[in-house]
Amino acid sequence: MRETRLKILQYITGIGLFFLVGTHLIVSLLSSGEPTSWESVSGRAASAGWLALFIFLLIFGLYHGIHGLRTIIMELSIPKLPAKVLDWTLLVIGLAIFGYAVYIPINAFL
Amino acid sequence: MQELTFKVQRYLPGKDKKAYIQQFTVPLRQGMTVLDGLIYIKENVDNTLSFRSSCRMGICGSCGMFINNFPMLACHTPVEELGTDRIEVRSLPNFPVIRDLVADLDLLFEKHKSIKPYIISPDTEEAEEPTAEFLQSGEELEGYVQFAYCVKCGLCMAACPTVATDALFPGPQSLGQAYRYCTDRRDAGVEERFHQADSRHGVWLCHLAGACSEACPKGVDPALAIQLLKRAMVFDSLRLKKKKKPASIAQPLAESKPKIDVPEFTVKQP
Amino acid sequence: MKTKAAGSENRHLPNRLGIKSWVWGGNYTLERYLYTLHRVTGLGLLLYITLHLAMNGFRLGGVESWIDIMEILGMSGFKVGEYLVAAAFIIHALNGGRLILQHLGYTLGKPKPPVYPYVDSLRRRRPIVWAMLALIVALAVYVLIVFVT
Amino acid sequence: MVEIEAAHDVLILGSGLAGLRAAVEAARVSNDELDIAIISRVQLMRSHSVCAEGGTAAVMRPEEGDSLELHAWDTVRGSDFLADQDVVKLFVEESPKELIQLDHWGIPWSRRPDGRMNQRPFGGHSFDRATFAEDKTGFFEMHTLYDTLQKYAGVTRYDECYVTSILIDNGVFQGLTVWNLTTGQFFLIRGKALVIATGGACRMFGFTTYSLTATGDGAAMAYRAGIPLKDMEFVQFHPTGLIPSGILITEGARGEGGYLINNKDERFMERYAPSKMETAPRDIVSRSEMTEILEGRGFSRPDGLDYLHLDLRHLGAQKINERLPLIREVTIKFAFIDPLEQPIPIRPAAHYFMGGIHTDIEGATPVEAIWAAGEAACVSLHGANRLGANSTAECLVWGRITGEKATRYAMGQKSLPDVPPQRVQEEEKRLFEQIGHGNGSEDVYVIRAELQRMMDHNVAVYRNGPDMEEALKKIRELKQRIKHVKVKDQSRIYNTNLLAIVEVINLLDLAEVIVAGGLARTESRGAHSRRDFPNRDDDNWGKHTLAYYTPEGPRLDYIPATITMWQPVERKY
Ligand SMILES: Cc1cc2nc3c(=O)[nH]c(=O)nc-3n(C[C@H](O)[C@H](O)[C@H](O)COP(=O)(O)OP(=O)(O)OC[C@H]3O[C@@H](n4cnc5c(N)ncnc54)[C@H](O)[C@@H]3O)c2cc1C
Ligand code: HEM
Ligand code: SF4
Ligand code: F3S
Ligand code: FES
Repeated sequence: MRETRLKILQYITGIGLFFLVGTHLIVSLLSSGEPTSWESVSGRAASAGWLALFIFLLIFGLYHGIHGLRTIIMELSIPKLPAKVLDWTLLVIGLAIFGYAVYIPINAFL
Repeated sequence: MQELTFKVQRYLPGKDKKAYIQQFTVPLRQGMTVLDGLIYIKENVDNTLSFRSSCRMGICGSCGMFINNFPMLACHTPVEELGTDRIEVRSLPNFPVIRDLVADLDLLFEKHKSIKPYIISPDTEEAEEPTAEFLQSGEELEGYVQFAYCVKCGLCMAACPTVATDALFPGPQSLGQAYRYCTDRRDAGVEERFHQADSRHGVWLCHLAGACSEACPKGVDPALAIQLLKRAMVFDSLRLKKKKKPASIAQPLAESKPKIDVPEFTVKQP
Repeated sequence: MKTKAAGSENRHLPNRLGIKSWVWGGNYTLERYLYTLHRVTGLGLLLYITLHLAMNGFRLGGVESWIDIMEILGMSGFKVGEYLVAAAFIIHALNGGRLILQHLGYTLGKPKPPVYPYVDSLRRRRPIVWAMLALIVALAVYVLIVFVT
Repeated sequence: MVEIEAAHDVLILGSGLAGLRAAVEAARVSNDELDIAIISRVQLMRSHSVCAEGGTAAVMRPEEGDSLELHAWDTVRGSDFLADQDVVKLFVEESPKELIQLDHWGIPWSRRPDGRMNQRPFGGHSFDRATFAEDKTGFFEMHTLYDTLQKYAGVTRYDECYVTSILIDNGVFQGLTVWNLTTGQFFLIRGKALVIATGGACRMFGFTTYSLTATGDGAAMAYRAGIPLKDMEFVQFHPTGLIPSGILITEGARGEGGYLINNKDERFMERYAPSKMETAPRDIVSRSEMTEILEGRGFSRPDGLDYLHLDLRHLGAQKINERLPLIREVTIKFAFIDPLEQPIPIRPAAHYFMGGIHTDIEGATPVEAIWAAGEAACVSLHGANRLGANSTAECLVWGRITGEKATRYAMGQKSLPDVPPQRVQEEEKRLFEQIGHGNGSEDVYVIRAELQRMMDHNVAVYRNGPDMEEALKKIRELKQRIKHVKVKDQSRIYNTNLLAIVEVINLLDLAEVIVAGGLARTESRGAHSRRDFPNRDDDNWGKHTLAYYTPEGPRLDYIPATITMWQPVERKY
């Protein structure tokens, strides 16, 4: 029941995103000072709690969004073989974005 | 409203590159259906118009068409119901056009077959040589009978936006039937059908557009069946599912009433 | 069971509606259009997240480039964009919640033998959708007020 | 045109209840080893049988008073003692098995509170034995069989392939010539054995309960190929055809307790069948209705479709919605009447052919390797009048028997028959050149309308010598005129214009047999009710009519009815 499990994850990540995005916004907007100033941005990046939240958000958002995108593309009558290629491509893209996105705060951390 | 304007899609393979619309005038008769209008055109105005029809009572599923931009059965649609005297009739979307209003539904039949729409019996001996009827409660019957109303007309397939883009999506008709057989306690083929519906182009490509149920002329509500199928599959995948109890065979009744009299044989029996 | 031996492909006119049916495929009511709305907002959010992350990348260039990009993003055009993202999120989140429930068969009621004239379960439970839409509009207006002030 | 030819071991012609049942049985018996084909002029599941509403008769409750003998007696008495009684015996024994079989294949039978299959009263049955699935029994049976057929890999389907002739050589079946409507191809299908299950021909009448596609092609083709037709003069008129379309209001509506009412607000059946009232056999109820109408107690309509009322209001909303949902749907849709609030306008409508292709008790025709089943066939189960709910049961029973027999026969045949190509070319020429290029002045739709009007008038519930003479003359005139018909549509793809002509040719042939048989039969029996010969005449007419094709018209012959249980007695209800 592979597709079913993937879809369950889509649901779970959807619900998760609801809370994560909420927390993300609250944390960002309510932190002291101008939320997008360099100080607050790099300050947040240095906190482990924020980083954890960020990584979760990233995983959930990317999985949810990319699985959604996969569904939509699949619906253009994609036959089995190209569909496999599509799966792998999206997986690689997802991982790449994830790697890049995590690298930023960690880089700043270092 | 004395006369109706029929705008009818025409297409003759080999001759026409594209379908076009032809206009006809049809006298209004009280109580007439769209099918009556088409028959009038065929018999009195243009003998070459082609469309399917058989039962003319909304039960055979032949006459699915796109009438004023909605999939409907032509025989099941009194023109009064449309509330206008301009009636545009086109072939069902999402199915290739064979000619004029005749759509090629092979796709529907293939997909229906692919989900194993038959009782897969748990007990082969009883299946081969049935001994007695099964017992079935009213509640069990209600659980699936609505979905067994399906006349396989394909209107839901014409309505569904996923079918509109995905040639490989089984579509509301067959997924609804998959659920219909899965909930029947006489059946033991749940696993096989779940497996079938779990593919990339399977049940999860239904996003509850609901157009299938809206279009269905027989009250089947395939959207409901599909969502219930999803639920069953999610529960199954999370191992939360209740085991389906197989149906039980009826035991002979106790003699409760005397036999009704039959006249004696008047021919000598060998 | 095999389909008829005599092949008939190719000569027929294909009639698949395709993506344009997301916008209009016939005279249907609500849910079919929410289907489109949900995907468009979902794709929009995905695009936003990607851009958001790309923008974050400017931090690698140090304080100057970050301030530069923030200045550009502070312009009113981007403000409108940001509001659209927020609205899309509200729509997608609330509708998504409804979809999760209904995809799993909840709130749809039980199957029952149809009585003419037929009403399907979605239509029977349409008030849920209206309530959801009202909530979406209320939230969107509220956020708009927050954005403006 | 692409030349294609196909060959299969067993050919099933027709996909109604009989055809589908035969196909499933053939697939089952052959264990997917034989190559089976099912050919239908409509998409398989669209066959007319989906319209069957009320129920299927079988003895399911011997513990509650029913018995095989009682079902047999009801059937024999209903047939006005023309049924072959050995056939009746086989029928009552087999039909319960078929219903249980369908239950195992997943049909949604309506149930009693104890979970068993429910049964309702039906005309002419002395026990409530019409087993039903709401009021869409035929529909559910068809789709159950169609669905079941999907599991067999050895079956090839030919949807929308119109068979134009049955090829027989030296008394042995050879093949069918087929016009594939969706591709336009014309080709030959050879086969070792054939089951004809092409249904009835009620479309020769104007006011009928039948589907537009019920044009009796199989019987007409068999007749022209030399197989005799039996008892064709017996045409059943159903008491409750909806005004004005003729759509059926099931006998179940009366079985559930509906009243027939005339314009004096009387339940007039009191006068004609006091013990059975509305659930008397169909021939009797239809005659009673016509008498009421003719004596001025009907409601009149400007178009001549005078009618009576079927009143269901007292049954209440719950019973109607639960037991008769389709009836409610069709009356609202097609007559703008809600039976919960108003009585339904009805009158007798042409409904069923008791006659058909002559077969023996096993469904075998006189030609080797051809069987026939269902309404197209006449095994002599229904005699002069069929009981409601016996027909779907017949389709199932003889569908199974013929499916099995044909398959076993095919298993014993080593090679397929050879068919000389010119026979196919000749048929193709007849269809597309002789008929298809017709350029005269006649209009097929006018001819059909004339035939229907005349049949409605002259060969209806009550018949009369002079009327039938006139009918015969008219039919022969129409047979000439159809040779000069103009064909506008010249395509081979889905040409329903040409199709209509072929259908009318078939209908005319059958109409001729009906009228000729009816004229010869100088008595009143069952559905054949003559004003000029009002009594049954067992001494001279306790026999079946056989009609053989000759170019000049049918040659009639007779065989005795088989009486193995009850000698004919007076028929009273
Ligand atoms: C409205 C209505 C209600 C009825 N209700 C009941 C009921 O409640 N109980 C009951 O017992 N009986 C009932 N009957 C009678 C019963 O339904 C029919 O007698 C029975 O369905 C006939 O089935 P069949 O399989 O013989 O033929 P059909 O179902 O008529 O099938 C004929 C098949 O032959 C095919 N065919 C015909 N000609 C050709 C050709 N030239 N080439 C290829 N294929 C061809 C057709 O496509 C079709 O598939 C009812 C009948 C009507 C009209
Ligand atoms: C707030 C919480 C969210 C919830 C509750 C949610 C819920 C859902 C659900 C249930 C689906 C499946 C819809 C279906 O199959 O019909 C879905 C699809 C989708 N979501 Fe979300 N989602 C949320 C946030 C997001 C975010 C932040 C993104 C952006 C990355 C996103 C992108 C998508 C996409 C692209 C789809 C596919 C759309 C489709 O298949 O039509 N979602 N969402
Ligand atoms: S579900 Fe409804 S619309 Fe779809 S094929 Fe069946 S009857 Fe037609
Ligand atoms: S319209 Fe299509 S998307 Fe689902 S609810 Fe019906 S199948
Ligand atoms: S003709 Fe049968 S459904 Fe319309």
